Amino acid sequence: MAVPLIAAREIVKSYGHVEALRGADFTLRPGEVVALIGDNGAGKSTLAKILSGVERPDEGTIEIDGEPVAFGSVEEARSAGIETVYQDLALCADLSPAANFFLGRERLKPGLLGLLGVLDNAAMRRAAQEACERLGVRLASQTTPVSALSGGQRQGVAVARAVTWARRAVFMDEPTAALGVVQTRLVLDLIRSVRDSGVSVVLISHNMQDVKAVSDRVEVLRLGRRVARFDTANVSMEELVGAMTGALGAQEDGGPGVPGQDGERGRGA
Amino acid sequence: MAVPLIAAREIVKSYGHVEALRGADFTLRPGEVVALIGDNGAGKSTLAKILSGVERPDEGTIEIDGEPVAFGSVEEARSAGIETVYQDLALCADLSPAANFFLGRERLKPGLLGLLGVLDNAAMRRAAQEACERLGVRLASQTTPVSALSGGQRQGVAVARAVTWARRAVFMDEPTAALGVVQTRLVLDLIRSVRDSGVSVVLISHNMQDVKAVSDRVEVLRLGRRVARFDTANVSMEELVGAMTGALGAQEDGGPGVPGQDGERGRGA
Amino acid sequence: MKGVRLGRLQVVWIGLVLLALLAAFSALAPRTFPTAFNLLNLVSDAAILLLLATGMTYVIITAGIDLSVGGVLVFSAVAAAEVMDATGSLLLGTLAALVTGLAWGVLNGVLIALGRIPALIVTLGTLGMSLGGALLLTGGVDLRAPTDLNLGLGLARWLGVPLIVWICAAITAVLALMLAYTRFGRHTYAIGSNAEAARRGGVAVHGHLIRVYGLAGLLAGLAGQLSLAKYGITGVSAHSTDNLQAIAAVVIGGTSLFGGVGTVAGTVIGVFIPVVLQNGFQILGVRPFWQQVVVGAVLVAAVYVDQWRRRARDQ
Amino acid sequence: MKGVRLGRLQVVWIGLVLLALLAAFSALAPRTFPTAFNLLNLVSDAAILLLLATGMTYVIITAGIDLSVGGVLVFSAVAAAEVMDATGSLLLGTLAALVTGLAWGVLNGVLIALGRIPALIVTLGTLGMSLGGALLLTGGVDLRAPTDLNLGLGLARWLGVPLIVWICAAITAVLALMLAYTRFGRHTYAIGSNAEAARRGGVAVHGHLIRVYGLAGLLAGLAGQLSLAKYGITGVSAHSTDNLQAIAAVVIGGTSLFGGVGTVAGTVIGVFIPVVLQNGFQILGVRPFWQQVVVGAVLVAAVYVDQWRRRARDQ
Amino acid sequence: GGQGGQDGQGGGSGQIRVTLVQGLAGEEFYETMACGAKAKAKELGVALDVQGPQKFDPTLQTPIVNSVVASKPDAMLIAPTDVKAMIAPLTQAKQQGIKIVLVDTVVEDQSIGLSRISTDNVKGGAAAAKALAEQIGDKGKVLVISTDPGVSTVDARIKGFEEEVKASHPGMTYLGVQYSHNDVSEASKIVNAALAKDPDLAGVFAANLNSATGAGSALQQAGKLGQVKMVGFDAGPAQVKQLKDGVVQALIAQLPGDIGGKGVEQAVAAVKGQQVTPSIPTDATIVTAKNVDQPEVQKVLYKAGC
Ligand SMILES: Nc1ncnc2c1ncn2[C@@H]1O[C@H](COP(=O)(O)OP(=O)(O)OP(=O)(O)O)[C@@H](O)[C@H]1O
Ligand SMILES: Nc1ncnc2c1ncn2[C@@H]1O[C@H](COP(=O)(O)OP(=O)(O)OP(=O)(O)O)[C@@H](O)[C@H]1O
Ligand SMILES: [Mg+2]
Ligand SMILES: [Mg+2]
Repeated sequence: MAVPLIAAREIVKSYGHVEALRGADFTLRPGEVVALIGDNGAGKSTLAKILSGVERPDEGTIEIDGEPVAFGSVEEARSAGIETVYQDLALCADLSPAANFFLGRERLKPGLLGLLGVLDNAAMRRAAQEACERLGVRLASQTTPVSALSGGQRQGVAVARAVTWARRAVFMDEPTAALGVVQTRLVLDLIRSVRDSGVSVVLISHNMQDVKAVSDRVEVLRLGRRVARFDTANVSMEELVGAMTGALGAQEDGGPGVPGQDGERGRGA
Repeated sequence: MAVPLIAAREIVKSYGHVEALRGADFTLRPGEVVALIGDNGAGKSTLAKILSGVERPDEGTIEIDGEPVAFGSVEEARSAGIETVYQDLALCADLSPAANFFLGRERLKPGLLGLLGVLDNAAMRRAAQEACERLGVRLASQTTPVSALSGGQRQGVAVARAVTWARRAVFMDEPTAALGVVQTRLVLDLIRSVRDSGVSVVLISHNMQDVKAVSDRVEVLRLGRRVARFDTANVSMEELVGAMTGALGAQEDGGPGVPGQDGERGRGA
Repeated sequence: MKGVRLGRLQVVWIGLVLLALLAAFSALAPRTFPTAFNLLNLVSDAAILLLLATGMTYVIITAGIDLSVGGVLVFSAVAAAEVMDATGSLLLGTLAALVTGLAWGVLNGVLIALGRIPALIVTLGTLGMSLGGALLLTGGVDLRAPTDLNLGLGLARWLGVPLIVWICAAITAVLALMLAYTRFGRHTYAIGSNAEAARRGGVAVHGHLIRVYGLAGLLAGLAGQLSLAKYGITGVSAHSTDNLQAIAAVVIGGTSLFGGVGTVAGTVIGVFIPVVLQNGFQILGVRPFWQQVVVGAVLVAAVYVDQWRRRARDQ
Repeated sequence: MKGVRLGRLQVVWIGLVLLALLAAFSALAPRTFPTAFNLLNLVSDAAILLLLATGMTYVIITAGIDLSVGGVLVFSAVAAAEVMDATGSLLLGTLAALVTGLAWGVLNGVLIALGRIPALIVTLGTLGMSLGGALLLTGGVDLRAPTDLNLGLGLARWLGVPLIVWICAAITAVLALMLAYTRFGRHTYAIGSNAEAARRGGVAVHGHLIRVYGLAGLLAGLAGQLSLAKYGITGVSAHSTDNLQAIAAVVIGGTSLFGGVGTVAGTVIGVFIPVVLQNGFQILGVRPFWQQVVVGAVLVAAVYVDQWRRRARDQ
Repeated sequence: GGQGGQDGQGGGSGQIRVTLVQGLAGEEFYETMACGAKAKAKELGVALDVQGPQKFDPTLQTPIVNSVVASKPDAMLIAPTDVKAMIAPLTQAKQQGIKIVLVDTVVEDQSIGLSRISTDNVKGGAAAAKALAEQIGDKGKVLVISTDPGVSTVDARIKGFEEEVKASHPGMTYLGVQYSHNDVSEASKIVNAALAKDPDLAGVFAANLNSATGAGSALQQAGKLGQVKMVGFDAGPAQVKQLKDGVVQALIAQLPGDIGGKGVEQAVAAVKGQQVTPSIPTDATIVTAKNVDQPEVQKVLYKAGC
């Protein structure tokens, strides 16, 4: 556990005049499940996107296995073994679940046809079907487009995809938000078994039961900064909520100098 | 409590060859909170859309206050006092939160300008801001488009909108899926206060804690049919999960004759 | 900063591009380009296209498209010319132009909204139908405007500026305000942004689309009458590229073809950029073939500057 | 039922419309319409447009558009004619057409993907640039093809069918299969469906767009050489409506302008519907202006039938 | 280019500047006219600038005239695209003191144009009818392929053709006009359908180059080349090649180079205050494979470049 798998320091990211991250830190060690929690708009999704290569930070450093990296594309993060379930799922609505599952890593027919780039749709359908069923997600057909799936079915496809391809770490941005009770349990089980296979998991969730149930550690974001870290075993629900809302850890909160959402709120009143 | 506010009977709805609802019943009485639960793909969202006038059922009857109605448009459901938080939120991403909040019921300037259709943007911004803050949703600005909001912020806008306009009933399709702990609590409180003001609430949720916490009754959908109804006070978590997954209530399940998702699953294996 | 509306910022950069072009041509041809005579001609040449492009702005903001404008313009001009010929009344002629334009527009809207046929196909169909209809009415020969229209409205000036320019400018200004500040405009954006959400929000999507295409048709009808007054001729073969010109102006002005965003102010600038380029190059004596090449390149460059600055601002 | 791919079903209804048209014309003009002579002519007239429309199908499925095809066609034909004139080699001429076509296409792709300029503006710009460039190269005078190209490839037949038709059909078939069954095709759909999701999925969106526009340009270049062979002339003024014709064919064929859905098979039908209509009405002796009106109306009706049947099937 | 900013007003001071506004940029007829004008301008030592619209259309030509007027040349040669619509912009030009010479086409207002050097397109159409009648032995079905309706010069040719056929050739059956929208493949489709409908088609009058090209291609494919006679209009290099290849049997040649040269002559004379000739009519020549190599016919053929 010497070198962290991912170590992000002082990440800053603004969208126009909205500062989504204002110097956020984040650490993920090999083989652990970290819950990344925080209020709505705290910057969790933004941080996940930056560490998946989707967005470029304005400032800050990212280290993978202690080596500084600058992710210029999703491809680079992927080749470092990092996969992500995005909060907006990032599925192509016109494509089938199987096509989405294998997007960017399509399986080709063996032999000459494969050299010509011909897809092995049957194999991909089978594999996608299996992966979805492991999560308890039942799809009427692997060929109808994703746009015809229910919210939970879509999320199941996204989760199955990320978990299947991850080699080092999976970011899951609210992976169970739309899932049923059974599916949620299966995903939590899956998180544990993924961890046991040596892949680290970052779970972004608003459900404290789930966080308590599967995570080893918790990192708390508030207004674009990390304000607290806990070992899950030693923290109470109240402490977590307190850290998220700023009732605790006021020393890091920056007091009245922190504008942004708060500032606007004051003006609107 | 004699006449139900909404009584839907034998609702059937197919999309192409997928049968989303196969004779579903649903009852909502004035002033109660009903939780509508079920597995992913059980047809909850489809039922909510039909009862909000968004989709037309293929078969079945709907009665409002005992009078049969045939909703041809959202307008008609709305004029019956029914509002909905859709699972996909149904926000216009290019418009501001305030514009979404007042979509279809824009507030006009007083006097001549109003007759010309000129919008009173300042008033709408203020009102939207207030409604969001009641849910603890803080927005950096009421003028930046919804596409720039975080997942939870968007959901907050959608919930605030529905609750503000509902006069008889609100359907909430997984309203807290993307919300933070505090916001979720506020929404649950809101549901209670809405109920206390005489508006019925239908809560679709996968979170059994929330269901137990706020609902008066529970209706369970499975494979497009209502398979069970409970009084929340008298039901255990296990019973709910059992009804959803079919471990209980197998008498209504229809046995092996029910194909659909199951049929496909069998074939895929 | 936070209070500034996005819509207003959007037109700033492309507006600067237009100013830069005006400055460059003025520097290169100081005696001939920036003269009142030339600038008035510029405005006057652009006026009628401006009407079409303004209607097109509404249409494109709903994520639609209208290829029929040129055909509708010609049809309305022909209808007006025939009515004026028969009755001798300019007023009835104008009315005929407006009514026929509106009718074609409403037909577009009905087929698109209720028939759910792609707008491109519907308006391509009505383009052929209106143009063919105009040719049937005239037998393929250009009709002339009555002399009192051509020499009256066509030449009339107010404060030194042609009356036609005033009319087009006033209508554009009203429609710009309507788009930005009224319920009609708000619903236009909502439909283009997410038609399903608009429907669920209780916006009468079908009715609104019919009204938007009707508006575009009405403007094309008016453009037909004005072009008849200005050029004295119905121009049955002259308007086959009006649709692309109008669409290009709208897109140059920052409106997305995918709907939901855009301003009339941007469209105004988008109308003027190609007109200024063409005029400037002609005054500089650039050969016609080179003009085509350079106008194409500058067009791309102008929009690139706009996109690039906007991106830089957002990051 | 469940196993049937959506893509295949999509073309069924519009294909039936085409069959209905063929049947109707055959019934109305049994001696003249359904003759081998006439049907071969139909195919031969549509062949070159088919190439442009196939490239356009790829472009539109990525949610793009390419207005430049006609200009690129002309530019490539001019380049080929000049090279063949200078070297006397048909092969080098073909190469020149392909290379220049590809170059314009890649330029489009680079500006759209890397410059992030709307495709409509980029290709409108390159339309002007390529057309102006062609005119500059020729001085506005049409160049003629070498006689051995015009009388060779231009007239050659195989099994009674013109060689040009075989070439266009073969290329279209290959591209249809490529779109439906290869990774390249899959990524094309993915980008049009949700470019951001495709990017996050690791699809090299920029590179792919450049390749798609390059393909469209390459096909336009080949079309230039084939049209040179067929008509014996570069046709500098003859291709201003090619872009709209190709786009219309693609959309009639069921491809959405918003990207993500569509098939080459649909496009093939979409190319033939207007061609058959025009031919049939002329053979029936419908007057030219009426032809325009009726073609427009039937076009809308044909697509309406398609949409309506598809909706009925989905409900 | 490069004359922007020069002050060429006042006639005598500095080089005389003349602008030619074509009816349609990039068409061989007008390019040949530009060549003739350039040659004459060089000879006379005046500066010549050429502009033209993308379509033969007054609404596109008007802005060009306006910007030419803004650049204040001494004289303007123009082929007006409409007899009426171009009166207003040309009046404005006249008011700015620019000497106007009308070439090829004219406007109704007789006070515009110090000199008018015009082609009679109606006569040209009649000549085409005569040439076609000769080719087909004065009997059989004849078809006309035009560009777009509403293009006045082409309409005049068709009118002349139709009048001549109806008046003096009772053996010929006039099948009417089809419009190719200036698209070769469209013209080819039209002839294909015409052949399917009337296999005994005897002759085609293709009113412009692209129509002739497409029609020729269709005839070639059908193996009817030379069997169905065709008469084309204008005599650019491409048309002459078609004539020599036997695609068309006759061409109606106008004299664009001549018109351009004479136009410059008249314009310079007007600027210098010398005598101008108010009206110079020019003629149309019938070119056939038989006479094409004769020197006096060679002279009227259009030039590819200059
Ligand atoms: N593309 C964007 N453009 C502008 N602002 C953005 C954008 N994406 C995020 N933001 C802003 O950045 C802040 C952080 O957003 P982020 O999505 O990271 O929050 P989050 O912690 O994931 O919240 P949630 O729990 O609601 O998903 C928010 O205030 C949001 O409005
Ligand atoms: N527009 C559509 N086209 C085709 N099939 C659809 C469509 N909408 C829903 N379905 C199908 O209908 C079934 C029920 O969907 P619905 O969205 O009602 O489920 P749900 O109970 O809301 O599930 P979840 O909890 O995942 O949101 C699913 O199998 C889904 O695939
Ligand atoms: Mg988030
Ligand atoms: Mg649902």
